[in-house]
Amino acid sequence: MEKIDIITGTTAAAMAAKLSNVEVIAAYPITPQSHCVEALAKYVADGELDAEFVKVESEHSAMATCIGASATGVRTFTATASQGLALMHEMLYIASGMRLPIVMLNTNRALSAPINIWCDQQDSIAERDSGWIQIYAEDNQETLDSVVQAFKIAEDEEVLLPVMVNIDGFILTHTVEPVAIPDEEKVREYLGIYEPKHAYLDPDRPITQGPVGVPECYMETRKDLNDAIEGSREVIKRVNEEYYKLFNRKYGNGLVEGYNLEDADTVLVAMGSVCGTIKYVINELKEKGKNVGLLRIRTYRPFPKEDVVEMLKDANNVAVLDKNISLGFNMGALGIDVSSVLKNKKVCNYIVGLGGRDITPQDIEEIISHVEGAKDGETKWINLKE
Amino acid sequence: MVTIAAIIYEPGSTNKNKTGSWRTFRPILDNKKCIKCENCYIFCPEGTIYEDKNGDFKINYDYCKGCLICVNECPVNALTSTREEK
Amino acid sequence: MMDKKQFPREEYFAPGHRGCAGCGASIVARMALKTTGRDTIVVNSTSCLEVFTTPYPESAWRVPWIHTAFECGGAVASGIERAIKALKKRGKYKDRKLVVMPIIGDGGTADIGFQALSGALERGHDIVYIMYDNEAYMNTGVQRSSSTPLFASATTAPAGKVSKGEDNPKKDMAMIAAAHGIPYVATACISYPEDFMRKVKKASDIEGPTFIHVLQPCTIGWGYSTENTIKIGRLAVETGLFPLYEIENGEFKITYKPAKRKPLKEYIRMQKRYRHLTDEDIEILQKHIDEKCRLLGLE
Amino acid sequence: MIEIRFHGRGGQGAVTAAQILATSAFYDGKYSQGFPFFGVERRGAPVMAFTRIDDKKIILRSQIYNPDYVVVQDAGLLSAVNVVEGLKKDGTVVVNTTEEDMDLGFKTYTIDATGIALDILGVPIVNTTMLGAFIGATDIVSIDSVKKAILNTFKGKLGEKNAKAAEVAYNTIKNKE
Repeated sequence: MEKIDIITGTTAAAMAAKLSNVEVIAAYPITPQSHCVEALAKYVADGELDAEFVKVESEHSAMATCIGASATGVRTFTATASQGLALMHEMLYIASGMRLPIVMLNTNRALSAPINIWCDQQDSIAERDSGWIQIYAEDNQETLDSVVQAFKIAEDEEVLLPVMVNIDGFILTHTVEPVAIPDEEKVREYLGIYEPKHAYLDPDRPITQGPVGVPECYMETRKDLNDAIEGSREVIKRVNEEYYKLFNRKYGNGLVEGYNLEDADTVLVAMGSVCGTIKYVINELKEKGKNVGLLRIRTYRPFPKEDVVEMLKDANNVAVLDKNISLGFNMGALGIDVSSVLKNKKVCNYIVGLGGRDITPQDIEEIISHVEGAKDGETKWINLKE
Repeated sequence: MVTIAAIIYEPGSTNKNKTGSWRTFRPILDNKKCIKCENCYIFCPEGTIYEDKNGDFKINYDYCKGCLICVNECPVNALTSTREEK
Repeated sequence: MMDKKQFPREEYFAPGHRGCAGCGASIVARMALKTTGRDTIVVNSTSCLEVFTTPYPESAWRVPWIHTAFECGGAVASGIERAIKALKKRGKYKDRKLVVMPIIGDGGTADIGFQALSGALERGHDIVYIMYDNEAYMNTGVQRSSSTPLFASATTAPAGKVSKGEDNPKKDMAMIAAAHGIPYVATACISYPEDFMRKVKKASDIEGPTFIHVLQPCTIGWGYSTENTIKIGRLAVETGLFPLYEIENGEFKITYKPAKRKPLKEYIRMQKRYRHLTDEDIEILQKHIDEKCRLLGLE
Repeated sequence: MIEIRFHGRGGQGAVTAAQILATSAFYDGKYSQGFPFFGVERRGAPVMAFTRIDDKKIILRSQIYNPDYVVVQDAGLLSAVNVVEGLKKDGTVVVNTTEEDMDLGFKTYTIDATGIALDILGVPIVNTTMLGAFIGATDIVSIDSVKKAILNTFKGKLGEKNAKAAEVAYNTIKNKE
């Protein structure tokens, strides 16, 4: 039976991994992710989760171990953040290239230097092109639901790709709030047991995984990979609906979530927990008679191109918030992506919340008033100190 | 068509590649002299020396690259080499 | 002791691979797989062996095989080993022992893969880790590794007017592995197949991490003609340069004692990587060996 | 929406107090959030933690700058930190001190929580005691829910002692009124 508990985002993710009956976990602690692997270690220690927990010596090895385990045909999970994700970089490409449905929690945290343990999304954005599906959750409930959904999406025969569920460091990882925890049996029945048809290290069916991709085959494997992540949009949408039917919660259409878009001349586009604060401001403005909308990007990769065009067709002022910066381009990644799909529309980019700089309702209001008076293509850094 | 993740589902499929064409020198095994010590068998980097039904060792020239380790390691000179005639 | 007349006839390492004529790494793979048989899962790191055996769509491997990257063979093997445990809980592989066998070069073991190796050994995974040592990065053009011996010339440690080649002695991986307190560590050489295969068998029968450091001459990297691969390996052992031993549950044992150690010069003069050495230089190396042999009781 | 800020020292359990309060509100059928100020403070340093309570789902994710209530777990902090910074005009402060009265420019309650904690817990860790006092002063959640949340946070005897400390502090404030 579903029960509600008041838990952190990291606990919600650990709980989801447990509900999903992961068989091998390989992880290394890093702030602000550590509570997730600590919770998983405790489940294993208490006999609540019958998983093999490999306490690896680095994130690089965490991903390598997950790859080895997934390639042997079991469900795997890991968690990381920031420098840890950066250390995994090489292995992320290998996980997707080998088409292994590994699920990972990334707790978004700034990259050094200077060293900073607080939230921004530069870490996962830096892995944009790695072939991982990237989901950004807004709250702890969505964190739990997204991890469960991630296994369903990743293991779909049409997809077979790793999925990274991103949650904002500290803002979600260290905040307790009510989270509905689905019935374990029900989740396990929904996901079933992972039994790969393509990748299995089994002496009874000896195959060679990770061979030399000679020029005669490499480009085709990359095209297949691209087709798989492109095609995953439909699967993500379907899983969102399935999940809604079973567990009574859905997140937009799975790829994007619109909020108060009807008759909104000004629309903000953002990812992650800041969307809550934006909704809060939208509600306040609405009471004052002002209509502003939000388009929340839930899956950054695959990027919901068509939804962005469709859902922003009536907006005249588009303000894209980025908790990352493409150095040398003076725009954030989401700003660049949104600009590239919206033709003949005013799109301004706002760099916010880097390295844990708090994003307040006042900041959101400032963005709204700025974009309404701005020219197309402006980039503004919000809440910079003098 | 390339398989998913370029996984190779056919174990040992390099045997399509006849590396015998690499040879400059050809080892020749004289079964009359052979004492079946198995040196040539175990030291061959290609696994190209095999035991036939009669228990005699033979060289599969489809794959022998002509390194001549077998000639060097034969304790009774049952293996000799000759230049490959092409 | 394995009867020499009974080397297993099964071949799990297929011909047609692109290894050099006289390749020692191929011999390592062949011998190891003949020993452990079909229920073996091989992990390669990026290396010669990986590259020449698996150019898509062909594979020389008749056992399950995986390659991911250069520095993580120990970690990948760890994941496989735990996944097998997990699968056994589901009832798969009932009453079967699967051997997880990383076969990884000296660079992938002693240098870039050192951390992953140490982690795997420390965590007690049931693996047979074979370090095939050709004493340099042969896959990419004979650059030095930490396993390159003193005074050997390599492309990143070339002999020159003021250099005698590599200026540091070889890293002692077997002893480093042993320092992890694992149940079994051994050195081996492909020129002694019974000894090597017996050690692989022993390692595969042992529960827990085992490490075999196998010396494997390389025709290209060491600079000798192809027929001498086995001969040179034998000289490395007969001179005392590469002693064959095993450390089982902490107990050290020499497994092959040369009747009389041969002079190092015989070994050195067969290889182009040492051709810049004077007799005096060789004398320095000889002293190093004498000292080490004294320590190991190999006089 | 009600916003509460806890001031404490690293190791005194301010974050736990914020989380227990959030849990208590949840037991009362409300929505809540409990979170720390995201810092690098170690044991002994001044720290802050926050709780939000509302009748509807809380979506605001910024830190709290204008709290309705402030809880000061250690009077020693008063000289180091401006504990009433941003406090709403009609806000309330609850301070752990041996002084009977204190003028902080706001409605202020005082309690010797350290004395109660030492008496009941045997250690000067005052987070649950201060929570009891805070609820006694404000009634923003029920004391029963606070006790239940404490018992679910600390297992066994420890939980019972902490619940008792909260209750004693709660009654102490109530009796003052």
